[in-house]
Amino acid sequence: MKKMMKIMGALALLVLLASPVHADEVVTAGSVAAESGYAIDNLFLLLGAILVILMQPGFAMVECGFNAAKNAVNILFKNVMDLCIGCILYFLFGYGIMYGDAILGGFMGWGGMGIGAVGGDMAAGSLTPQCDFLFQVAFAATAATIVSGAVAGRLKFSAYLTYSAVLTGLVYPISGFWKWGGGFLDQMGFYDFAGSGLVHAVGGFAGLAGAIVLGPRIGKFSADGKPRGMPGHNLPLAALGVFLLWIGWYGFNPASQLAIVGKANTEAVMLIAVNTTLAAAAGGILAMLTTWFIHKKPDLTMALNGILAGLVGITANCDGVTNVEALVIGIVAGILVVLGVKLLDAIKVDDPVGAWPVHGLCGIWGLIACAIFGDGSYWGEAANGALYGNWIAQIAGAVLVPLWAFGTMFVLFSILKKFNALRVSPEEELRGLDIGEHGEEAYSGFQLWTIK
Amino acid sequence: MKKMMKIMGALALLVLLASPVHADEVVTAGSVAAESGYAIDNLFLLLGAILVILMQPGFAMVECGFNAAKNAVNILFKNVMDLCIGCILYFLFGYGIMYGDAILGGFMGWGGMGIGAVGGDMAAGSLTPQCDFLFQVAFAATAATIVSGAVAGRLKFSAYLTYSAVLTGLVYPISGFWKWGGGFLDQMGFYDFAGSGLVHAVGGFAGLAGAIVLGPRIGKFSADGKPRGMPGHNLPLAALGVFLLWIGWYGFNPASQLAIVGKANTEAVMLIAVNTTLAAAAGGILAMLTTWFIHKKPDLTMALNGILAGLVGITANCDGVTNVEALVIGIVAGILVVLGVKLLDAIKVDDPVGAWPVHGLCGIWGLIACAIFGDGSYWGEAANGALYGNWIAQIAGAVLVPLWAFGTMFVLFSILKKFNALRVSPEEELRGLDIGEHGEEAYSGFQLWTIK
Amino acid sequence: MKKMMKIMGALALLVLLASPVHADEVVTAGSVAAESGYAIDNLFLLLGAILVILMQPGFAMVECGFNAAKNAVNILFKNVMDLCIGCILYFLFGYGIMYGDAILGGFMGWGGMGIGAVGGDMAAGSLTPQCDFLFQVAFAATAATIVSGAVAGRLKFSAYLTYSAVLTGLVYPISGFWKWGGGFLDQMGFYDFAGSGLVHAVGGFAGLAGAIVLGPRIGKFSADGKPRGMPGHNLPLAALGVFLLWIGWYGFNPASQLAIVGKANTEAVMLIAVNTTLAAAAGGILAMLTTWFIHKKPDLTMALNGILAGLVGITANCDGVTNVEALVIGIVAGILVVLGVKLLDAIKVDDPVGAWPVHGLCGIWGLIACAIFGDGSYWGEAANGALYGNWIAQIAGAVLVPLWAFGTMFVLFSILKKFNALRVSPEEELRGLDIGEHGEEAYSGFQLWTIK
Amino acid sequence: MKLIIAYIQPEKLTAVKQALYEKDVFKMSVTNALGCGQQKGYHETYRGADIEVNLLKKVRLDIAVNADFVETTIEAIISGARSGNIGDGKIFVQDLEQCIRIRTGEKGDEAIG
Amino acid sequence: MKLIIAYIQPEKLTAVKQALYEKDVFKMSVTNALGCGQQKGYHETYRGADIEVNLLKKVRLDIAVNADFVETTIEAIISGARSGNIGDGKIFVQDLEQCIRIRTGEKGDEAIG
Amino acid sequence: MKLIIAYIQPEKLTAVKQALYEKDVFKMSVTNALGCGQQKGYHETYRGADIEVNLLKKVRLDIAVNADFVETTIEAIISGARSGNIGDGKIFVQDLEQCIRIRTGEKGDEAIG
Ligand SMILES: Nc1ncnc2c1ncn2[C@@H]1O[C@H](COP(=O)(O)OP(=O)(O)O)[C@@H](O)[C@H]1O
Ligand SMILES: Nc1ncnc2c1ncn2[C@@H]1O[C@H](COP(=O)(O)OP(=O)(O)O)[C@@H](O)[C@H]1O
Ligand SMILES: Nc1ncnc2c1ncn2[C@@H]1O[C@H](COP(=O)(O)OP(=O)(O)O)[C@@H](O)[C@H]1O
Repeated sequence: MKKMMKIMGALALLVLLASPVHADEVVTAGSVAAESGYAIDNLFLLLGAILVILMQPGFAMVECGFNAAKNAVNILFKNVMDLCIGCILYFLFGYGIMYGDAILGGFMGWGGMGIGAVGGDMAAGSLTPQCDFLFQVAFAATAATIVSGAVAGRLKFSAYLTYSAVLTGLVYPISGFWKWGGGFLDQMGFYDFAGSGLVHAVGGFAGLAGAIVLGPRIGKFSADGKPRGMPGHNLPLAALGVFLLWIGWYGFNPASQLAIVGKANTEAVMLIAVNTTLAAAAGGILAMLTTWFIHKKPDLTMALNGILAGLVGITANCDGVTNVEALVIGIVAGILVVLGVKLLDAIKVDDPVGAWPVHGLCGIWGLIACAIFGDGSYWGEAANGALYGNWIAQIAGAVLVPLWAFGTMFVLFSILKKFNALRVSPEEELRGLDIGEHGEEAYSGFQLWTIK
Repeated sequence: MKKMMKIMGALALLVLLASPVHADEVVTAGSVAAESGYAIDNLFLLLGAILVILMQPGFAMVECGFNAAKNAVNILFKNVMDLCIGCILYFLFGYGIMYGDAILGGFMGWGGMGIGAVGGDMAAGSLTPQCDFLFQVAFAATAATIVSGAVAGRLKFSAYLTYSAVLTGLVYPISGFWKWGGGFLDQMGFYDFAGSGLVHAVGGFAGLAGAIVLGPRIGKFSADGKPRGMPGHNLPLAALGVFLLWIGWYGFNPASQLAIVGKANTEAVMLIAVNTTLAAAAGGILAMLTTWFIHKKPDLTMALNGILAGLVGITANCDGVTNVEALVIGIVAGILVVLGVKLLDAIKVDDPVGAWPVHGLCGIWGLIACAIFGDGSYWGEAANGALYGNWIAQIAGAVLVPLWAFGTMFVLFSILKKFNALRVSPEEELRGLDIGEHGEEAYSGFQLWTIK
Repeated sequence: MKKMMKIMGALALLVLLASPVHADEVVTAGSVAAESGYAIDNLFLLLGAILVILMQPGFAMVECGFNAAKNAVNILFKNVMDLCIGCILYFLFGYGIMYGDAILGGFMGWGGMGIGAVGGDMAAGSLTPQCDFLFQVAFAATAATIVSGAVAGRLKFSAYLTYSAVLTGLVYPISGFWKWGGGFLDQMGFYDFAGSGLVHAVGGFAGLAGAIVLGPRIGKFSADGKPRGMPGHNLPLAALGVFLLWIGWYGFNPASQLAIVGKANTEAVMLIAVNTTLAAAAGGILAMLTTWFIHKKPDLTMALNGILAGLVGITANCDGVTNVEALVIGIVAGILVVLGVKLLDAIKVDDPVGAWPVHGLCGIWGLIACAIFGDGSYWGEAANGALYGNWIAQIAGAVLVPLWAFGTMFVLFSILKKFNALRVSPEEELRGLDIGEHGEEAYSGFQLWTIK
Repeated sequence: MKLIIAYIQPEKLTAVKQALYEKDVFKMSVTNALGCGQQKGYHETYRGADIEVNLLKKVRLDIAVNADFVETTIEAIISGARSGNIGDGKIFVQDLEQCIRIRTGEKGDEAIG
Repeated sequence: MKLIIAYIQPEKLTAVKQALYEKDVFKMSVTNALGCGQQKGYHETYRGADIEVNLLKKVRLDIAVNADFVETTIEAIISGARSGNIGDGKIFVQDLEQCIRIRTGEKGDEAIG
Repeated sequence: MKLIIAYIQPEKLTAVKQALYEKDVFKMSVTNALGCGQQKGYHETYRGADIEVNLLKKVRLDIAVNADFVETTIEAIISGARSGNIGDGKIFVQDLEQCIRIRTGEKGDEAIG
């Protein structure tokens, strides 16, 4: 293998050096550009996909750490499985729906099952179909895994498997098509660079639907309706998870430029990376200060949420805002996420990890920020001549996309509930889903206060 | 977004093609190709090496999490040290043995100690010797670390150090030479793209040898010979480890193409990445379903093993199978691994983490899958004119390589046993190796049920 | 370093443009080189920055795992916040101070707040300002986070926030300017490739200052002054952290070459990567052997420190030493770190994680190693004609840089102490900072021996 | 004075505490325990192999009370802990000779409450 | 009725349970404990510094039995727990005034078993 | 023989052990406990929501001594554990009928020490 490749490489060079003078020379320089551009941009996207997949352990650790030890196996298992199921379902249906040609009057697309080709045209900025799929499936899996945190501690394992199949195979790709597949949202000038709305808001609102249909965990609200803190069992894991998410986001945002070759691309990618960093940092600090101010003590879990909030907020607009605007976006997100958590407590919705405040609320914030900060012209013109990122389009998207995710998932979870395939029994919940659903403890041998 | 970029890319190419003619460009263009190709391919391999090294914490966390808390320090220490020792020993001897010129009638190679040069010929597909070493040593360390899980909970620390020196310095490089060094297996058309056999089966069977010579942990089999579950103490860590392994595998497989520049390479790399993903996902799902079916409850640890099984299974053939075939390979691996675990229980071999079912059994499966699915012609012709991946060659390799690892390690462990330098005392084993061998607890301050 | 590369990049482009015949054609080949070179080198640095940021969870896990469970939230929070604060402060002030034009007679630089531009000149080796910032801020955050471990278990959270703002916004950039900003140390021929001194020694000595001003944790030294072991509570996390640090170092060192395009760069990067690997491995093994020899049992935490010691030691010189010299540097570092730990115990300084032995002591060792091993000429000539890495310059740097960090931080911590804003109350310390400062437990539900 | 020791199901602790509070019993000590009794254990499988768990998680209450409080205390515990299922637990009563409040040095009856 | 409290070496628990089962003693409660006795502690080193461990891990058994069962129970415990080494542990016997089964409200002898 | 049971503040354990050693009381057993008493619990907030903690971490000491040692032992505990603040804890004394050293089978007074 190794040898073989070395030779190929050498040959490649010879060919170039050997090739005689004339017409084809131009091709020489051109082909060099095409060849290395093709390699670089695909390598860049591969790196991006890998980083986005690194967000999976990130989510798994955050959600696991923010929940009770007695449910750790269950939540880990859900996180592992939404990735596995997501890969298969998105391969079979999702990808075709999201990036195929419009059908059903532009409601969704269809390009057949699977990926289709292996090869593409050799040029900078052109992705091989396989590479393109890998990057896209990583995003689908991200949307899916957001939900597990919101429904933690009470949703049946089997129900979650059903959910994740439906989301990655159908719901996410359809709203994805509306924008990234070139659907009507795209045509009206809706802008969502890397998915504050299409990925995070979808996940966040799907999670909200789940949390509402399920109802709160036993003990989350006292008899007189006061919210009770149900502390996470492993904050070091949760912190690790947030660090991994931060790092994974360097794939999520910069790689969404989809090419790095060419001055414009190279510089866009780097601007995006820095904006992502600044928003994350600002979000973390502000969330810390906000809780410090409200509750007199700095709360780690809120600061961690704040970092994620900043990242979600910058996702839709990171390619079109300045560094300073990125800071502002992060600052607002950091405050929003804390208020979002308190809002859910107020309306008695139990979202153990803050999936909605982070991904839902700040996802919308990211979309609106496009209209506020983004100089629309930067993003060019939409089919209907409107500028990308204009207020109407952003509001339309910020309403329709979350609504779509919330609505469909609300229906799905309600159906499961009807066949009471949704929630585990109170005994099981009290004892922990790990024993009840998996007959397996996460921390065998550790003495836990069984009284919590 | 995507679309937009595609167009930009195309334009970029056109511009280049448009520009007119002359002589010296050819050289200029050629040198450009060589220079950037050299940079890109070496960068690609560096990234690959880094990802493969990321598999080290992956293995460490899985093995640590799947074992008892009282042995956590010991297993972590072994994982840390096999990397350190592996780097040194492979640098001193292994690399020279694996990629040197054939000696002892082609039994092994020898190219001197160390790496030799710093510079290479500047061309696409040509790796600097240092880069090549880094990538290779990462593989050697992978083979080594697989074993620690199989012998966990009873093998002496010093014995493990000895073992890992021998494996990375001698045993692994020799069988590696047979194929990747251009030895007899390569010449007869044996195919193993990224090491289902040369890396994973070697590790898996070395581990099996250790598990057999050592005998089971106290309490693993009841008086009447029934296998007893000895639960892992930290499944969140184990799950994290599997995620890291999955991600590391994007270095292990795609980077084994050893070049990304050139249409063929670029597209091969991306196909490999997707096949790797699909096999992992399928393996995880099938292993879950299989245990669910057999034991009525979905078992997280088995699903995690299943993901690894799928990854191991696809490693030998990922560059020559279709996406759908990759799914099938993963599905089979996912079932095999569960059966493998039950097989070991049946024959009373105690492999605490399932190293053999995952790496040994599915490693062989990967090799056989080359013959089943791989269109031999795709992989070109071997020295003897046979097609790569032909049945005879694959069977030969699938027998000889594991046999070599198993045999040599069986001897080594037996010798250590004779000088009873192999296994800790029963008291030490019951109390835990952490106190006995290191006088250090992994979770100081935590209350553990000392009665397990 | 940076500067040098910038110039090289510019030259590269000029050469191409200069080469004879028909301006535009040349531009064709030249522009291809510039375009892909620009993309590759910036991608390379982006990857580097991401890897360096991966060191943040690495540090967080090591420091968390090496300390008591009752302080886990506090130390995690500090690690999260020094990254957030570091990003903002370095953006606002640090970057401008470190890479601006000399002011105050060359004591520091100033280039204004923020980053300034988005675009740069398109050429290989030329970094976009944003990319350059991202890489630099990752280094600043590294220096900052080192300290948290040395002051763990007793420093107030608010004091730490103050400290990290000052370090990343002022102290680190100033000494950084002396060398990497082209200041007097650079001019006299001081060499520090990737920051053994400018990053690690700065962090290590800042930490030492903190540890001294704070005084030891209650119980660290017995009445008769004997040091007492205060075991870390989660060694699996600590081991994971070290693995992440090892991996992150592949960004820290290789990417400090600041370019990979061009034969010299490509090969330098790979040499650096291998040297880094060998030094880490050697450091780990030697630290293990040293403690084994002294205390009769191999101590995991020391081996982990040893790996880091090797990495720190090779950081200043990895581009100019041979593989074998890298081994020697790692070996010495592995021994030094153990002696360093014992030294601190002897002088009754309490550094819970060994931040000074690892980053301070071995940081200096790395600088001295430049003079010992580095063939000065390799690193070219300094402004004053002296060779880079000469003894005088290295000693000067090895004294001034640590002194600067130690002195400034000693003052800062002393001031905080005066306003007793430095250390928590004994009650709070005994009970744990998590409850006292954050009202949050790291492991809610776990039974901890409250008596430790 | 008497020392009442009760082993109950962990999930009943809150109910038992409630019941005790209502009867003005505010002082108690709680420890984790594993119990083995009439209640048969259960079987888990781990990686396909069987695990027999016959030591079940229980919570132990230690409550020191004055003699005249024993009955009410016991009734409170029962009312909070009884589910009617095997595993509900046991209550043990022992004589308590002396009780001292460390803070004040008070002894006997006034120390206990 | 008597309450038997035994502190044993953790690794002996299985043997002790076995011995008790053979004597038809099936009910007990188990808790983790740290013990400090004749058995000197041991020294660990952590990062080169000394740690003196003088509280050793023990397992505590609480077994309530009828008076006539005391001897057999004690013998069973000893037979399972004795290794002849320092640290084997101790057995304490106390009087038990009352025993109530929460589930049924049964009292005394029939509740105990 | 008597069995002394004391609940103290965790951070006082070292001091109490010291005090006991000085009075030649070397043998004891220690367990973790949660205590609920005069000392009101405290409130934490987690993600902005309130957590009422009314079971506080305590350490439980079990010390079996000969009758003539009871006073000294109690004094030692008090001297080590008293801070004068609510939460200092309680000491309980019970009669102990029998004590057996598993290792030797010794009984009574010579077994206890
Ligand atoms: N004789 C005993 N000695 C000590 N503990 C006991 C005894 N009998 C019961 N227990 C404790 O009470 C718990 C519940 O008793 P069990 O027999 O399982 O249910 P039930 O209360 O229905 O009989 C046991 O798990 C054990 O902890
Ligand atoms: N007087 C005592 N009071 C309370 N617990 C005791 C007493 N004596 C012994 N123990 C418990 O018994 C355990 C074993 O006793 P020890 O003296 O260490 O060994 P031996 O049984 O050989 O004398 C101790 O660790 C402690 O838990
Ligand atoms: N009546 C009791 N029964 C059992 N445990 C008690 C009793 N009274 C006190 N305790 C234990 O002693 C601890 C301290 O008592 P507390 O009333 O809080 O403080 P003080 O000692 O100042 O009254 C309690 O947390 C509890 O563990």
